[in-house]
Amino acid sequence: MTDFLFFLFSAMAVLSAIFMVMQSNPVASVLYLVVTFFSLSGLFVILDAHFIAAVQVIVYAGAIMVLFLFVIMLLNLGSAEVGDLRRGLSQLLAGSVAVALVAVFARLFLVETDPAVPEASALDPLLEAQGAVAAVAEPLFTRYLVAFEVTSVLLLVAVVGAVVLARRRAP
Amino acid sequence: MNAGYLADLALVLSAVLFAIGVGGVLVRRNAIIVFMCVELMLNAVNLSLVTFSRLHGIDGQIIVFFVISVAAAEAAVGLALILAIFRHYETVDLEAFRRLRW
Amino acid sequence: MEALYGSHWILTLLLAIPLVGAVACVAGGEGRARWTALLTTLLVLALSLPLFWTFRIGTAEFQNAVSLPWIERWGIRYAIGMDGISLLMILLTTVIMPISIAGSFSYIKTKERAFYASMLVLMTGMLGVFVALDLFLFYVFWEIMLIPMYLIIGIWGGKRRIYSAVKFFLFTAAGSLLMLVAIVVLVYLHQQQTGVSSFVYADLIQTSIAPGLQLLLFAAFGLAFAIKVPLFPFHTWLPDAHVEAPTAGSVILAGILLKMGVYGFLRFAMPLFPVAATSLPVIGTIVLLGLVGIIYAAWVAAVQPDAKKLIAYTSVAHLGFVMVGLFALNSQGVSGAILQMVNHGISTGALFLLVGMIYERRHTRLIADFGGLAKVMPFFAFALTVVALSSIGLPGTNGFVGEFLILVGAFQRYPLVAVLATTGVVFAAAYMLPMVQRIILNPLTQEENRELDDLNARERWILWPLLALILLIGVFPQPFLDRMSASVDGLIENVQTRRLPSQASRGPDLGANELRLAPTGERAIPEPDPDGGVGP
Amino acid sequence: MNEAFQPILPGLILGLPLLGAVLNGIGAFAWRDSKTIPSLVGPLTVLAAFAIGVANLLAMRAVMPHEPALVPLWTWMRSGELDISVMLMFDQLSLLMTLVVTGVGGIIHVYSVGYMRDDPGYSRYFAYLNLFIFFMLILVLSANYPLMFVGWEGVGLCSYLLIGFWYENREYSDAGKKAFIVNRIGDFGFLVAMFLLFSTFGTLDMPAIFREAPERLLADGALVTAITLFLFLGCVGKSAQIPLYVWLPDAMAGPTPVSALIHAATMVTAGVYLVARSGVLFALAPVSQAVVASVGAATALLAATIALQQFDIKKVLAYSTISQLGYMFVAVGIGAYTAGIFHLMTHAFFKALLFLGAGAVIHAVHDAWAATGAHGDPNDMRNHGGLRRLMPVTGTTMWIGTLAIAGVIPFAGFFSKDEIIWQAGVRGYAVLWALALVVALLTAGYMTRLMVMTFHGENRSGEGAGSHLHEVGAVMWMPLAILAALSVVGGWVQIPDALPLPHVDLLHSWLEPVFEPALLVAAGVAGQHGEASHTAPLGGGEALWAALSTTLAVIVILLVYRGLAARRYRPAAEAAEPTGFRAVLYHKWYVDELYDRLVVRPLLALWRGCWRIVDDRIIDGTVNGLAGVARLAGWTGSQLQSGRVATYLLVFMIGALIILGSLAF
Repeated sequence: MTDFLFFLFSAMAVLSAIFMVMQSNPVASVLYLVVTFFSLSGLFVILDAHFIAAVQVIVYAGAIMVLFLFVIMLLNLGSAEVGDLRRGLSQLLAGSVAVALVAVFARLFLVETDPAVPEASALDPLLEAQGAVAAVAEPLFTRYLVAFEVTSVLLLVAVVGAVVLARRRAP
Repeated sequence: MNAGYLADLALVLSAVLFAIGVGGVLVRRNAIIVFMCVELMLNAVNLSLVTFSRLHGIDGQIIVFFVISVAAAEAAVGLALILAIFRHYETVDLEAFRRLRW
Repeated sequence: MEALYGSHWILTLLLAIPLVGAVACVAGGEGRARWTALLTTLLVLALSLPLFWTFRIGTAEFQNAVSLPWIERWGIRYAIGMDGISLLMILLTTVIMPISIAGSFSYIKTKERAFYASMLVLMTGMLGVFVALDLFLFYVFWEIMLIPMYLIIGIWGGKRRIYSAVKFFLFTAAGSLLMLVAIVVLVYLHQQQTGVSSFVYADLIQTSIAPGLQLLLFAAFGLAFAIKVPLFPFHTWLPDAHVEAPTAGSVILAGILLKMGVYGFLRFAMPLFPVAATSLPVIGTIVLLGLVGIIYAAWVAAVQPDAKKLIAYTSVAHLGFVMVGLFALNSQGVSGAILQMVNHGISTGALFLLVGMIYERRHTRLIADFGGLAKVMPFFAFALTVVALSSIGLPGTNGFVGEFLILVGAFQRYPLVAVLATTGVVFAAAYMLPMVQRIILNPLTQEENRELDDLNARERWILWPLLALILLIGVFPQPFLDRMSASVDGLIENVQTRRLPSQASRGPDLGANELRLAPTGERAIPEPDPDGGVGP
Repeated sequence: MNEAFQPILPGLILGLPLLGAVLNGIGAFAWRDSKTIPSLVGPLTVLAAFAIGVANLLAMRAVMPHEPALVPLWTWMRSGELDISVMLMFDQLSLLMTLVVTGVGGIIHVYSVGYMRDDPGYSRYFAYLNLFIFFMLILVLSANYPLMFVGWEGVGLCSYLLIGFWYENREYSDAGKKAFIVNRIGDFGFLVAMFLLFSTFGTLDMPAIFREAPERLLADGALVTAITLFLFLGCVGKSAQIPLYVWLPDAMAGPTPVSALIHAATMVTAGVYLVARSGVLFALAPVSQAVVASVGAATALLAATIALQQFDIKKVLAYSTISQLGYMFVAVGIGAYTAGIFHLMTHAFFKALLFLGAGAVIHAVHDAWAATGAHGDPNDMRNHGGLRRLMPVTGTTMWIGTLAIAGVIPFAGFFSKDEIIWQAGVRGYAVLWALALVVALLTAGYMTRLMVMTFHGENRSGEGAGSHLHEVGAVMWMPLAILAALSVVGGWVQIPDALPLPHVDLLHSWLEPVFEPALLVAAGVAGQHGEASHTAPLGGGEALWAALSTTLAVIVILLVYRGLAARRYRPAAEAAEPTGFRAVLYHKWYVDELYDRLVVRPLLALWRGCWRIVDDRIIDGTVNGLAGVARLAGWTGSQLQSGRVATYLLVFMIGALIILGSLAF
């Protein structure tokens, strides 16, 4: 069952990602991307990252992508602009680069398998003991506390920055 | 499916998604779509991190958490930028943004 | 008083005050910047003048020296000190600076705070170059002064200021980068020989270097300095920079900045690489280039329509004399060269001030636009005449003493070159007198010139010290020569003895971190007072 | 006899004129309109210096020292072996020169009070003039060559300033500039000579050099010949000899008293003084001596021929000066130093007199024209004529000067010139002797022409000018009278034995201690020549030739007077250009034009070429070419900066792939 779900989500993620890239309508692209994100969220669950999966759905699929949609609609980019998708040589190059990347990464990941990798998930005992949320929350508020707090400042800056940038200039 | 095999598959998947993101940046001219491709690349990396977290400990997930928050900030600022640029150029075509080129 | 001038800190104080002044200029109001700058430079002048008397004559050691660790890992130290040569250069700087600042009062009308702050930073850079005894520190000061000068030309200059500023910057930077490479090589060699990394002059001077490598390193140092001097054919940045720079920029450029090239030869290139410095190809090249500079620049100056450009070319000729004297490597030649550096700073500085003064009145530098100014501006005419005569080396003025010593020294070394250089004396009259004539003499034909005001009190007070120095050094040069003679003899002896192969290789045991240009040979040099006490 | 001579107030001799210069210099700014202060300060300081000089003379006569008295003042420059002090040297020669300079100078200062009366630059004029006296005294009193060079260039400077005194006239300031630059060519020689002296002797003090020269220098050797020739180059410039004489005629642009003082009586004789002073060196170098004497003789002849056809009264006198300077160089060149100095002294008297007289004429004509409103050149003799009756004192004194310069007995010029001619004769320089005789006759000719054109015949100064022409004031004619008296008696200090006159030997015995070493050296060098003969090259004794030359001079004067007095000249404005050979002489053998074509213009073209081609094209071209290469490289690189994010990412990815690929495979 898990294997099936894994392959299903993987296939969904890859296909909808490809559609997202090839789709000329931005709104459709956004929707395909949302599908990818959902698939990824499912994969996160399979990979024992339940909390992250939830965040993924809430923040990415929920918040960020809605923001994208809003902007696209605000700019009235519903219909595709002419020549948005490069053709010919660009596609060939992009495809080659993508294939080469996959080849290189696959080679790096698959050959260099660490013999010490455990057969089962290393997180199982932790999740057993603390549950999905606490396992993430505990280091987050202890070892990574400073980074966490700084992130909040970053978000504040981003909000202020976004407002300043997006504000209409006084004529 | 044992953990190592699953991890290998997940990593290859993340490489594939990342490559699709790169390809997207290369072929698209719409700034918003390019931006979305970047988000896709981020997510591909997140997938790797989660996978490694499963093998090596919880820290990977923490990093993903931070990546997501930074991505949120980035999305806010980036979209605001695109908005501002669009107001000026009336387009989101990257080819049109050549002011800083010399 | 004694405590200050015997101490290590007086030189650091001189370096620090201008920086504080620069900050004060920026912090203060736009209208107050000029007074802040003037007061700062006058304070530095007042502090530095007593050095002339507290300086201990008859010793080549560095006085008022400081050596503090700075970046210990690489052996970089804050090592400063002065000998007789530095002393004169320091005083030249501190005298020229207030004059050029007072000379800018009516010339600089925009961004005053930035201008005067740049001037003060420049002053620190220049003073630093003259006192630095650590090659890294020297390099830092060398580059520090580049930036304010670049700004002064580039912001407050004339029409083609950007071109000139960039040309100035590129010429100078190209040379100094090579020098940096050479410094690093030198430090590396020193480390290989002693196992200790050090940028300190007194250490590096002990390094023994193969003659072939010396030649290369000398060339790298020499190019940086030759561009600064400027030696023919690296001189073309100078006329452009002078023409476009504001008056104060020209004064400082001619008065002090050019001296740094020669000073670099004296202090670094020659003692560090004695074999190269005394080898025939090097001496031949430099002396010939200096000679060509003397004659060629005089020729070109004679046909310049632009007064500032003419004076710029005379600088090339004068500095040609200096280089010829320097590489005569005897007492008269080197002393004359150093004195001539001071003289050139005074008289060429004054010439630029004078041209600046009429430029402010008429907004033209073309000689042809003037004529007959003696009638409406008698004091200006008087000052221009005296300064021009000093510039062409009339006996009784400072110019003669320097040129005479240089030529006497050079004649003993290479008579033919000296004779040819002496023709420069004739050509000097051939370029300077026509300019003087066409500016202050001749009929007053241009209507605009009829209404010109003579120099005002401020302008006169700027000129009086320079005029006084012209006559003072011309008639009583000996106090100046006395102060430099021990250092000059030390330098010559150092270079001459260490070029011998037997003495060229020194053991690391001599590489003690001692701040003095250890003179070799039998000469009995009084043991330095460890506290650098006040003069005898 | 061997008591040491102590100079009296040596500093003050120099200090007074300097003080005068400073005071008048301040006055030129501070009290521009006051005539009283400069009128007092100017002449009085010089006359006071003269008085001190006289006191010194008397003191020295009492002691008659054989060694010069040295007065060290302060160390000027000392570096290594070089040690130059500001040191004065008082001996018979320098004191004699001091008296000539301050004496004639003082008289001319007094004259200037009248001559420059109405000039707006009155105070400035006296500042320059006093400064000149100061530098001239440094020149003659210095004990070493560099200090002498100070005076040497200093007088050149004053000459420059005074020639261009009326700076608003372009020609005048051009003349000043020309004088300075031409003099600088000579100074180049002086400098090189000093370098040679220093590298030979290790000192530049004259007493030491003269003492050691016979041992250190090989007689007739290349070194001493080079030294003396370079020194002589300096003299050629300063004393206006071939080929550098061209500045002196132009120098007449200055006020006439200046011409009298600087360009006749004192400064231009500095070269003669230098050769005489360095007699020991010249005695060691017969080749140089021959050059000196030949150049002197050639110059004397050339200048005399030009003087024959000049119309500007001052130009005639200027060429006359050049010619007489040639005489002096003949004298010092053949080793007759006393004769040279003798002629220097008498020439100072009568040439100053002639110039001042010419100045009086110019002044009178100028004033008359100012009254009638006429325009023209007051210097042009074609505009003079018949002034003898209108200006009797000037006319009479100038005739005395003319007779003196023409060498008519018993005027001063006769004795000095005769001695030079005679010395040339007895020393076996037949050509020089003959030339000197010819030039003496030419001198009588052009001077008589000058006098006739100016003072005789009809007045050509124009309508109504005659009634305004009158004798100058006492402040101007009194100096003329004094100089006229000196022109008569000045020669009586040295009357040769051979003449049927009372024998007087003041000058020779006075100067003997100074020239003795040189004469001894000369005797040693020329040992094989033996004693000089006592007859002229054509036979005959001194009395015969003296009588012959003075008779010939008188004959020439009478002939010229008769020939020209009847001639009717036209005023300059109406006169025709001279033709034929006269034109050649009138245009001074076209030497100025020749220099202009052969030297000045090619040099200027070369210089311009250096600037426009070497500097602008070659050097800057190289630099700009390098900049162009850099710019090209930059442009090529900048093409990668397409501004397209996609391109950047592609390049980045390719780079990343290369790095990662190298890790993976």
